Amino acid sequence: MSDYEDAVAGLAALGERPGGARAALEAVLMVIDQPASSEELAAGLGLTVAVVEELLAELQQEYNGYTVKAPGTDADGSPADAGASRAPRGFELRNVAGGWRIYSRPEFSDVVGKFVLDGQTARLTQAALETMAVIAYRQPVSRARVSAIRGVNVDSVVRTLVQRGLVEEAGTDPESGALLYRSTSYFLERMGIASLEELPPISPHLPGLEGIEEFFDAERM
Amino acid sequence: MSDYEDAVAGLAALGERPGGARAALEAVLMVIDQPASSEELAAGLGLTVAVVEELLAELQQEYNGYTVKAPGTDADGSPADAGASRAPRGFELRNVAGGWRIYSRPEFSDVVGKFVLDGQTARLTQAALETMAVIAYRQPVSRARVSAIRGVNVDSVVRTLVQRGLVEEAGTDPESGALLYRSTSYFLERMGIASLEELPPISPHLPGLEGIEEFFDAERM
Amino acid sequence: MAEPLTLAENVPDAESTSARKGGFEVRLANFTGPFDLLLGLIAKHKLDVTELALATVTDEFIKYIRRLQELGEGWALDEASEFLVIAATLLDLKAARLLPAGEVEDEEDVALLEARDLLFARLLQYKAFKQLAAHLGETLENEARRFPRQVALEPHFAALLPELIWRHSPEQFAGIAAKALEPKDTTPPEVGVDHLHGAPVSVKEQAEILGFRLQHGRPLSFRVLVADAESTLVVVVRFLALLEMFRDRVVAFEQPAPLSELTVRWTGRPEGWSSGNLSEEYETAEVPETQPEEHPEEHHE
Repeated sequence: MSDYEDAVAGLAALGERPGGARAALEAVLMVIDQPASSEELAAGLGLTVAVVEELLAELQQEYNGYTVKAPGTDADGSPADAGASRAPRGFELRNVAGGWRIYSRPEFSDVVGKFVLDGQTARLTQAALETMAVIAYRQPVSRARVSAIRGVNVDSVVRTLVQRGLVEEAGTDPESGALLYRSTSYFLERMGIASLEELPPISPHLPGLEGIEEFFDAERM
Repeated sequence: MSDYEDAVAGLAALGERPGGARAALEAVLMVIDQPASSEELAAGLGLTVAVVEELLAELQQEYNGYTVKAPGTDADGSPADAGASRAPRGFELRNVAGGWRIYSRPEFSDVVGKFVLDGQTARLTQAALETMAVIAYRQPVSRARVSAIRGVNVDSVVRTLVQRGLVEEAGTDPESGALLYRSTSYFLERMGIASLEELPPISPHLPGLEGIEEFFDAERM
Repeated sequence: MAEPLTLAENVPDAESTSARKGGFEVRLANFTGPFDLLLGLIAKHKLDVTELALATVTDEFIKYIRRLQELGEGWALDEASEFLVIAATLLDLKAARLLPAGEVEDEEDVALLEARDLLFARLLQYKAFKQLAAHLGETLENEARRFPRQVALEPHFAALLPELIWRHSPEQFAGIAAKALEPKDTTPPEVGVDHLHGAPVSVKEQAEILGFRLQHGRPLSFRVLVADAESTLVVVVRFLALLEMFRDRVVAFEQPAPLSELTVRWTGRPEGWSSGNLSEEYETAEVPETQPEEHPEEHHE
């Protein structure tokens, strides 16, 4: 909360406007067409990152149906609804692929889908999903190594994943000279996660295979 | 109000979801790019036009800072905040040229404008230039096809080109339903040519391009 | 590892397995590779991966490959070879279990046990990724129900954008178009471009393929044996593999006159041969010296 007070000087101009800094942040969120990090938002608004993150958390909760009383931003503030639970909005604010962005709420996907045809992407095949999984967990990785794990040639599948923007080239292996691949931020976006660390750990899926990891890394292709 | 009750049957499915019909309408408004008329919204939501217009008016007021208790949509509804005045949101719902869309609130246009400009350059990136070239020579063309030709995802680049007025939508592909794009007259203007026929033919640069057409059509996405 | 090598019981013969053909519903097209098929078979028999009942699963695996050949639905060579490698390994393992052997002392036995462990390890690894793939699929599907707000810039903001700098003449622009439209990767999917970075071809792997063909058939000419080789490198490596197998006394050559047709005949035991005990000299020569040891199954180009 002290961060908040520290930044009041910077807020002054925004604070005088209806809705204050919180509404200013909302106004910016309305025009971005790709995820914006809290740093970018803070720089654009002339606020500290801490303040922006506090406001983002408030908005997120509020859209989900919890009314949060933000000090200094809500002008009238009737005490009755502080923290009260209300119906959620039709949209949500999410931190995805390292940035914040507004999404329609999944409960209304059927309705929204009627209006937004083009955003729909075809489902990935089983082969594409498996290849995507190996690349996501073993990146940067060559096609040969993905092939070795899957037991089949993956060239055309990798090409499809690149075209879809889910995978991109990541230089070449210094030893073999083979092209390496990694997942993109668009992949994170599609997965709805902020970073690769949010992928579930692979270890529970590899029971008692501690040794195998090193074994396969040693013979990296 | 009777319209409201008349439409309850149509509402049933939406009414059971969090936030109800109002949130469903919000979900659509939040993500549509083109303004939608109340008729279009009603058809997509399976509600009557009268109900949709009532909901639109409520949302508009609410975004402007007046809390409106919508009958049947706000599940808990503490009476304290019925009709109470609150801080406006950073966005507003406007009826422009016969269609509804959510815009950022004009009070923050300086902040939003600064934010928008921060990420912009006066020059097109190489990726944008190449995408422009593919669209100019293959129009009308879907993003998926441009992606296939360029071997990378081009969604955000195409959006930039549209924003820059160099490219515009040109209907949908009758087969796949994908949005098609073409170059604009502003593009011709910038190129200093009167019509697309004046674009230099590229066949001399591309010996044996005939095959590629079939290749990409075959694996149309 | 210490699992005793016992005589496998109830090895179904070819007739009885084909009689049960009708019960085998899954089509190969449903599987994304040999590991997927193997996992499918193991699951079907409710077996633990690590306690693979080799006899049953091997037979079904081989039968599956045969069915696929009969269907002849454009089976890509590299895809087929992957299946064959697994099939050969499974056959080796199954064959080993048919032999009466109490103690593991033979080098051959050790190699087989290693091959088995490696197969299980790779299978488990694949299984892990398959599970993760299922998770990715679910998440992607759930996430696709959310639509991001990505609307066009409001006109008054678009007007703020700096005037675009455009210095390209129509000719320069045509050049960019030509370059962008140039086919980047003309290689058809089934060929692969791995040879561009000098992918290794394994003598052992090729010997495995040759062994598989010769063991179960009549004498074949060298021309026939390399008819499906996708590159000169593979032809050369198959020739080297034959020399190795000759040294191993499992094949014999017949060539009536210099430069005439070379016929290769299987002279080894009908079962139980493995490329695993071939000389190491070619293997070590083709991989960087920093890698001390490579197992045959791990060469996949």
